[in-house]
Amino acid sequence: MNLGLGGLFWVVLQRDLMVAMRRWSDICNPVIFFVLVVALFPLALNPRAEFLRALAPGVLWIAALLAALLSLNQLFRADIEDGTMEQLLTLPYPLGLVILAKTLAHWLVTGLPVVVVAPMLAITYHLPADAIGILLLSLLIGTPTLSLLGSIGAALTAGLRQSGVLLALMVGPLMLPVLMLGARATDIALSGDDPTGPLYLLGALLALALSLAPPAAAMAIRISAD
Amino acid sequence: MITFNNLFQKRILVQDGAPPGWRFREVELLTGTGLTLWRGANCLFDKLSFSAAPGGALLIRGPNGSGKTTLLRVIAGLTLPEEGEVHGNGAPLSRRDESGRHVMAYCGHATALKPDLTTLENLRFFARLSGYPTDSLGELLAASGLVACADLPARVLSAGQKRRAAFARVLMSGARLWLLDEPQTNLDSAGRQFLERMLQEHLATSGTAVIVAHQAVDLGSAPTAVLQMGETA
Amino acid sequence: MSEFFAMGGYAKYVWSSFGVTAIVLILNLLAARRQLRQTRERLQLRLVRQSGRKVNT
Amino acid sequence: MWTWFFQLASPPHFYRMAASLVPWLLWPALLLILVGAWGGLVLAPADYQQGEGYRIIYVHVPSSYLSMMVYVTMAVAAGIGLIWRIKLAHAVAASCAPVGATFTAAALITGMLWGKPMWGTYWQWEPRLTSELILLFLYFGYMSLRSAFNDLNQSDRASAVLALAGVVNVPIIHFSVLWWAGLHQGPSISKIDAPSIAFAMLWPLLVMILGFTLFFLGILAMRVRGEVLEREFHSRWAQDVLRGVSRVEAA
Repeated sequence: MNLGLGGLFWVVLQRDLMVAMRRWSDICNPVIFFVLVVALFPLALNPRAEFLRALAPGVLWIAALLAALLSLNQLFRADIEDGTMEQLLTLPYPLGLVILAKTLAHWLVTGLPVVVVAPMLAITYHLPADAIGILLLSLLIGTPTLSLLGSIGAALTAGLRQSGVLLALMVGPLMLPVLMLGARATDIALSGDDPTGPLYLLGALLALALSLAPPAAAMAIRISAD
Repeated sequence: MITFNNLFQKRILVQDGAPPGWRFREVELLTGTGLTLWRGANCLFDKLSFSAAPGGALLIRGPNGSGKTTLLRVIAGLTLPEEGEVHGNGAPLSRRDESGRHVMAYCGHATALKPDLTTLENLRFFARLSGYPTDSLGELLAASGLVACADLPARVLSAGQKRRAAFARVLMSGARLWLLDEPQTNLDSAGRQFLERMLQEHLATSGTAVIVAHQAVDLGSAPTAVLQMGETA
Repeated sequence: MSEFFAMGGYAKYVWSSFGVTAIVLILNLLAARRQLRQTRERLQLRLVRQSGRKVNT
Repeated sequence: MWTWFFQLASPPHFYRMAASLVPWLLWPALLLILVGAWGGLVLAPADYQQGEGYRIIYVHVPSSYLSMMVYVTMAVAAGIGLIWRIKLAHAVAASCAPVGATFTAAALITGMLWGKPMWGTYWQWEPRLTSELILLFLYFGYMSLRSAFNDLNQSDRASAVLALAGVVNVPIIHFSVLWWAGLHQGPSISKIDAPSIAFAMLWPLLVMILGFTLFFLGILAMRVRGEVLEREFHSRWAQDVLRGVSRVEAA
């Protein structure tokens, strides 16, 4: 076949991005939700600078995790409903790669905007510049892991009618290590210590998720499409 | 007038390294043996066997809920049977042949069109996946009567037009095994003729087709077997 | 004897721990029995309905 | 050898065997648990640091051990069911979840009851309790996914994928919780110094663990019977069992 594996990856990625671009509101929703959650804390708790600064790593990471959970529901749902998944399943290509391309597309349109907006929100929490850098880095390594873990859950629930809370319940506990490491890395940077340890661990989790999540999600999507 | 063979010939020209005449070589004998599947407490089929020779068609008939669609999905490998296997020439049905081509084209109830993409964009995606030259998409659209809606988003297409687009996808795949689930649904008489002509040419070139159909399909002189479902074994 | 039950001042915690665990064990036993019985009744009902309709095989 | 194995794994034989196995598991389990409780509550001496309060470990440790052991059993069974498409394995996985969840809850509650006199508070975000809490969520996720499907076959396979994803995550969660807790507090009071534990304290614990394990296996055998019957409903032997005319049942 003319289309190699790289070509397959690219074709699927490009198509998913194109579909996403036609639906601007869907792309914006997770980011708006992220901003909203982050904005709730100073309003509900206490807007003092030193208090917010101590809160910032945790709040930003929790909001990023919630935004990721919220957006996951749609990852494979449309493809299952309109029959695209049947076509992808009967193709002679490794399904894991297709899943990986779709997950990357999903992260680019929902995860990446969150990562981009996060530093601006961190400023409103009076976070110092070097801690913001670490926050950005930890989100950049951590949120793709969240999307990959979420792809398993999204694949399992893609055929179910009501799945929002179920998805969060299933995938949430699996995402906790990422949350703990990411928030802690930023926290360590905030207190002036060296955060490379948790960042390396986050990288290791990303590598693990990259290799294990797509085949698991592929297995799950075959079951959901059955 | 463009015939479908023309479309295929064009593909052969762009296919590098493919053996000459590969479209016409001996094609697999499709067989299903001892297929058994239960859905909850209902038995859809029990120890079902069938075969379809190259150049021949297998029509699956039966009342609603008798498991026709499920059987087609089993052949496509979308649904796992509890027992039994689907074979091509005695070996498990692979998804691509030696020349790297797709073995099967599945056309289910859902048309796999993204409502927000135009017809052309939708088809281009599948063309790229199956290695069909994207510059001949225009001819394919003309042949399937979709020129007028090529640049319309798929959501405004009528049900019949969507089905024609799905047929165009089947044609692009160049697969020797076609699995069509009630292909006549929503088609006008011209669409029906288009479908029948497309099937006749496919079968005449040693293709195989498994069709779930309620109405009669004119397949010309092609040998046709009928599999009646939903009767006590 | 009362010294034993007093558990050196920890009575509340020790006895409620053992109590909770005992309840969990007993509940597991009852739930397992109920599950088997209910499954059986449900399947028997399904069997009766099915033989009434006389479908498949 | 192999014929024996296949006979064992065939659903009707398993159904019959499980029934005869139940009393052989549950009665010794009861005996062991009573002996262990007597040993733990009466025979074992009080701890020089924690006084009589340490006796909670005789129910806490077996519960938390089971909570993890059951999860691993469930995941292994789910994996076997998924790969070799064995319904019996799926039945085992399905039976594990509710049992494991209740023991996780028991481990959490007894852990909290131990924490109140030792830490002065019921809840401390320390690694064991935190891991146990996350494990409880994993069980809940598994069970609610299982109940979300209408088709049992689909439900079996989908929840198996989740169980496998969960079991890969369990050590990751465990170590990240350990690492995370290490940052926050000094070394928490170790419950018992493992090497120096007196034999008089240790044997009731081991007896309890064995008793709990046998109890779990007994409950598992009971539950698997129902699950097997459900999955084999359309087979001849299961219908005979249901009609009450079966030799399988009589034996």
